[in-house]
Amino acid sequence: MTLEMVGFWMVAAVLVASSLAVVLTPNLFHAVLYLAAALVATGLVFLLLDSPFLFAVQLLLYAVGVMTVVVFAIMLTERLVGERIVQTSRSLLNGAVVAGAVFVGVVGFLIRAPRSVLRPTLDADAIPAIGRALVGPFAVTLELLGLLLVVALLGALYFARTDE
Amino acid sequence: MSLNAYLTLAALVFAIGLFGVLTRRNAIGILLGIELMLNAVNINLVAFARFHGDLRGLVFTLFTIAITVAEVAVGLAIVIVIFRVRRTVEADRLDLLRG
Amino acid sequence: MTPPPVLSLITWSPFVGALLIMFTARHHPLAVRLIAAVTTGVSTIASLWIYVAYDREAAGFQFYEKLPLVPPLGISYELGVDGISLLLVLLTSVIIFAGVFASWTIAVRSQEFYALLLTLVTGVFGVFVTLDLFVFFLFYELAVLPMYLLIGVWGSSGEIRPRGIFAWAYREAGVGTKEYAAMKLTLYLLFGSAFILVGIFALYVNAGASSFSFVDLEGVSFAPAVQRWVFLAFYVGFGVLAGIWPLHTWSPDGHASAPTAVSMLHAGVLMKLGAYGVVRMGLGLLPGGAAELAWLMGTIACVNIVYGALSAMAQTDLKYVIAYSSVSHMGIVMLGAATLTETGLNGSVFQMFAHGVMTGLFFALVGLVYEKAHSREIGKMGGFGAVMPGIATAFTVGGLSSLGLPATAGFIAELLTFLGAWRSDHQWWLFPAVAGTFLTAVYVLRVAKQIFWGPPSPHFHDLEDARGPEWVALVLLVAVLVLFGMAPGVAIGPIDTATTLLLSRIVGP
Amino acid sequence: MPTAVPHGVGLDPAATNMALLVVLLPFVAFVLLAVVVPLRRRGQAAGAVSIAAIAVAFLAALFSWFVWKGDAHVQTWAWIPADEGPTATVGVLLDPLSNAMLVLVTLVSLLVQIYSLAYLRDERAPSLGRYYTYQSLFAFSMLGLVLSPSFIQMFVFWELVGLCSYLLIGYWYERPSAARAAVKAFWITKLGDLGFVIGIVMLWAATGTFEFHALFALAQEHALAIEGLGTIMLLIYLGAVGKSAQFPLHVWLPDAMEGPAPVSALIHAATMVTAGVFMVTRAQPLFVLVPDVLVLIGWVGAFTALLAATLACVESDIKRVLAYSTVSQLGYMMAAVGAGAPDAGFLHLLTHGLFKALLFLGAGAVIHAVGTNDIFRMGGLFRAMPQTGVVFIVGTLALAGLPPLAGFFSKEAVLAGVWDSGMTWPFLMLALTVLLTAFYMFRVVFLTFFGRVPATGHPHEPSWTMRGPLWVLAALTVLVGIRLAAGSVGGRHGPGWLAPLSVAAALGGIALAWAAYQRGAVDPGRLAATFPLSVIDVLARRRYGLDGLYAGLYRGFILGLSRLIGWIDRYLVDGVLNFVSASTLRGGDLLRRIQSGHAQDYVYGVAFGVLLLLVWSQWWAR
Repeated sequence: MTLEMVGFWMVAAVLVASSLAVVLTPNLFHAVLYLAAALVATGLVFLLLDSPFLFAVQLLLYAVGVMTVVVFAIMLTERLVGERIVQTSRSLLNGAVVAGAVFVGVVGFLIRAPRSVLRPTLDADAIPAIGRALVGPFAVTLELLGLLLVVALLGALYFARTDE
Repeated sequence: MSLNAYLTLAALVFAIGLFGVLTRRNAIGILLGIELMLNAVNINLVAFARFHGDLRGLVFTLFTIAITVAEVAVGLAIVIVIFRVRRTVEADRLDLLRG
Repeated sequence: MTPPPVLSLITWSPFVGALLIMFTARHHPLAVRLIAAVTTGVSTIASLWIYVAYDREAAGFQFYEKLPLVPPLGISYELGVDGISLLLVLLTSVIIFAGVFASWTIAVRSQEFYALLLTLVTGVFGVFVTLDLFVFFLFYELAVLPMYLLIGVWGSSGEIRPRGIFAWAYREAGVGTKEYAAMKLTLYLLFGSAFILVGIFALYVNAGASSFSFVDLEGVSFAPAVQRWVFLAFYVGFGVLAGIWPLHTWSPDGHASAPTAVSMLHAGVLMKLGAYGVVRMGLGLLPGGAAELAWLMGTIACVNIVYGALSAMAQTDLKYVIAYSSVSHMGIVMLGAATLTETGLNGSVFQMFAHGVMTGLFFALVGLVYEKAHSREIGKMGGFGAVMPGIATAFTVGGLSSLGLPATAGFIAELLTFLGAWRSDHQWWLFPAVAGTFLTAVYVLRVAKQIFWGPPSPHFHDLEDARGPEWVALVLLVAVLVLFGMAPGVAIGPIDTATTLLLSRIVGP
Repeated sequence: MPTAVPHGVGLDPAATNMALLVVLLPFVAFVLLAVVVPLRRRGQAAGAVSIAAIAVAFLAALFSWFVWKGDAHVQTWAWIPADEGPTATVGVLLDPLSNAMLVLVTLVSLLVQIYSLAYLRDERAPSLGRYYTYQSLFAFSMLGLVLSPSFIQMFVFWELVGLCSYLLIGYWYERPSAARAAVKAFWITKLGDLGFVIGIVMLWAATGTFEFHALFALAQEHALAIEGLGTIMLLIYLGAVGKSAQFPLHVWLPDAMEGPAPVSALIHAATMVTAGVFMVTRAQPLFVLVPDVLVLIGWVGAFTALLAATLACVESDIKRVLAYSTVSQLGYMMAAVGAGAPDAGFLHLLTHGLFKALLFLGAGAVIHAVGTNDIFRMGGLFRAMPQTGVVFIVGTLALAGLPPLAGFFSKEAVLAGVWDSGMTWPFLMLALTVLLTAFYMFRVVFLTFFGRVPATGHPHEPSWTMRGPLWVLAALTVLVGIRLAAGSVGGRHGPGWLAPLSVAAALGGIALAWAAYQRGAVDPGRLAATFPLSVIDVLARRRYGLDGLYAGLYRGFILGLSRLIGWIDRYLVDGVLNFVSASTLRGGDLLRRIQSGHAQDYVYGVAFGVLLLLVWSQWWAR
């Protein structure tokens, strides 16, 4: 049992547990906190996959940025409604069956897939390569993404503004 | 750990997210489920990138994250607007597009 | 010396009229009508001129114009007329000229009405004169689509009480309303034009994808399988417009709901567009396919003749009677073409002309009767001959032409078709065709008797004969019918130059 | 045998131009009346134009009759062009046959048009104008038919005279019965014309020509050995069956009496109905090639003669009696043609044209005077209208076939011709018809002009415009008879016992009529009730069920079929379409419900889609 395996199992356990908590907890605020945990756990998975850069992005942008927005949204809507929002779920069985079926299907697919490749050794630091790729072959995509973000920002502003 | 282990983990997270999307009544709850599913995708991307030694998976992950952020921003803005107009974010009541 | 672009003049003059009407004649109903009369008059005079000036000795396509539009794809604006299209251009101009006068009294949105009517006519002229298949298709669609608005907006709804096994479907679909008729007509014709488009592209690709020109494609001999399938596509596609059984049901509903001028134009000219397409593109470009599938065409034509006549007899609404008579007479057109003989083909083209004028006359008359009596129920009418003798006379002439009485154009067409039928490979076609004339005699005279003869009906008062501009339409059409019946050589001469060429490709010189 | 067929083809422009003049004069009158509306609306003025035209035409015809008596002249022009020579031609063929017809047609037309001026005096002026327009059109069409050098031209004018017949029968179109009779006449003759047109189409396809002289030349060279010539000629003959009112298509002619009396005299006695006989006579060289068809023509003719005679015996409408009589006499003509004696048939056609026109015009004068058609409501008119009575009796005697009137000689020739050809049974039927003819005609004479005087009305002689034509026709009947007695024309006499037999039969018929209707010695009702006659009486009163049969066929078969087809079209052909369209609408309505508006339902859909893909990729995509 290598260090990586121990790490994987632990992270996996945290990730699955916090994910389940996200979808099951009745308290919306708690759900958001569990989501933060899940996101951090995901970042850890990235770390296990030798991608510290992505771990950082995940932590900074996602876990912190998204969480902040969500929390604000919740607080805003609660203030608008004037009461605490209780998270309830419906037709749990249907959801569970369908989600389970999808999981089983994917796993079945994975099992029947050809034997997995071996993990190659890293020969160089990936971060400069990513940087070059972003301004090289993916430059146009990057620009478009930037545009998208601006548009999304404007859209969000437009939607959320009050009428007066 | 093998590639399949990571993929299985991602599939599990994805299924949990899907479950959340299917079962939550609150629109914000549904958004949280979507976040989980996107994360599962990211895990897949990174795992494939690592195991195939291909950088593009990482770049794509970056893009996904960025898009997700945008999506969350717009999605939540919409939720707030709906809240203002309809005084509810119960997904069951939001059926203006019914045929 | 380049000759003047007279075909373009004929084609675009109504379109210019439409533009003028839309932009200059707003709220001047009289100006609208005058512009329409003048611009269609220009077309009429020009088509009379080309009819006279056409060199019968030289034959082939004359008054040729060509202007490349998209050279890489081989699309060009290429015009020319031969003996067949010559006559049909004349027919179109006569009918539209009469139609402008027949709808003189239209009250609602006359500006838009005339503009659409003239646009449609441009499409019809374009179809007859263009020699480029791509442009042909554009004109074809231009001729078909305004019909939807013309019927949907200015049409009239009839009443049909649904009975029978699909009664619920009738209520669901709204059978009898003008909207239903307009939609049905448009869908049917678009259904047909899909086949045509496929056929055109199939030819284009199989000929090496270098030119859409009819003249170029005429020189290509296509493989038998291509001939068969493309001919079938053209037959179905154009056949829908020509009212072949069982794809004819749009025509009674459409014609019955349409306003007078539109019925005239549609039954008189647009149905000919279908027949013209089959003759020009089916027989002209795909001689092998035509020879192979003539049996199908002819047999369905026979069904059309007898079935249409019997259906017409069963109708109680005057417009439906006339509309079904068109179905029956278009059978004669298709039968003549299917005989693949010189006489039969001459008869077919002549029938296109004769039926166009005849049915134009009929719809003009029905429009007048409807306008005066506000009813189309044959059963209620009676004794109109005493109060509207002019209309009665014109109706009788039209009826006689439609039952093929000598000295009217209908006789020449039917006789030639009969002669062709008996000389074709399927002699039995003669019998249903002749039986059709008898059935036509039965229903036409029955209707004439019911409406115009007998004691005056108690349901109507203060009826009057046609007046003023309305006479123009009636006299013009009656005169054409009788003149072409007495001196058929005027039309058969040019037709023959074209049909012999056409046939020499099918059965060899 | 002196046939009425062109011996050779000559071309004398003067002759053909004269013939053209004859035929075009009424045409010009027709066009004038049709186009110049004010002239037509004037009524009497329109009549004057029409009469002037036909009068000049008559003189021209007479001129041509005396000048170009014996020879044939043909001239044709292309009509329907085609690549290799015209498909059809028009022209004139002037030969003894057509020349004689020209004179007859123009003469009777002229007299009838003059007569009509007085007869229709009470009509509104526009109606009278319309009448003369039709009359001119008819004269033109009939003359064109007579002069036809080809089957196609004959067919063209054949249909046009049919049209005029239709229009003139329906002259009083407000009367439902007239309207019905007009369309009935058109339909029934059209039924025969179907055969005609099919026949000439087949003939054209086989020989490539419509022209008589070309066809006759082929026939003479024995080059007309076409397969199915018998069928072709039979079909062409069908046209004559319709037009000349032969059994079983004779039912339209009695109904056609709804038209004014002069119209009946001209169209339905003297000219148009004889077109069938004329056509068969004209095409005799072709018919002789198919003897079986000729025999059939003879049999049908004789049977028609007898059948119509029995019908005439029970009819009480004076014009219908004459109409059945016409049918019967047409049967004579056809029998003669069928027996290979077209000259006899044609002679009978000419003489019959004269005296039957006379009878109809006389009957018109009577009807005009008493205002009814029913012979049982007339009587004793001889005292009030002696002139009319005299000419009517002249006509009746001629029709009955008594010497020295014209009818005797022509009927004699017909009987001789039939006897000579060895058709015994048709001969016997015709001989019996002689007796019946005399009987029913004198039944009319006695009931109308003699016997009891009904209480109502003050009948008087008509004006001279009506009497003049009557006297002219009566004189001609006598003069032609005398001319025939001189023996230079119609040289067919048959066996020696024939003339006495026929005269005896005619006298017997007259005696019977006298006994039954004048003297009262025999009760006609009792006579009709005795056994063999009673069956015929009952059947004849029902018109042998033929009218009913046609009405049944029309209503049950044609209208029934049309209703069936109409139903199929609307509810099956169109029904399937509407079903498809309505089903599409319904289907769309149904599928619309899937669009619930709940985003989560769509996610289920996506999830199922993913599952499907997974399953598919694992089990089928290998």
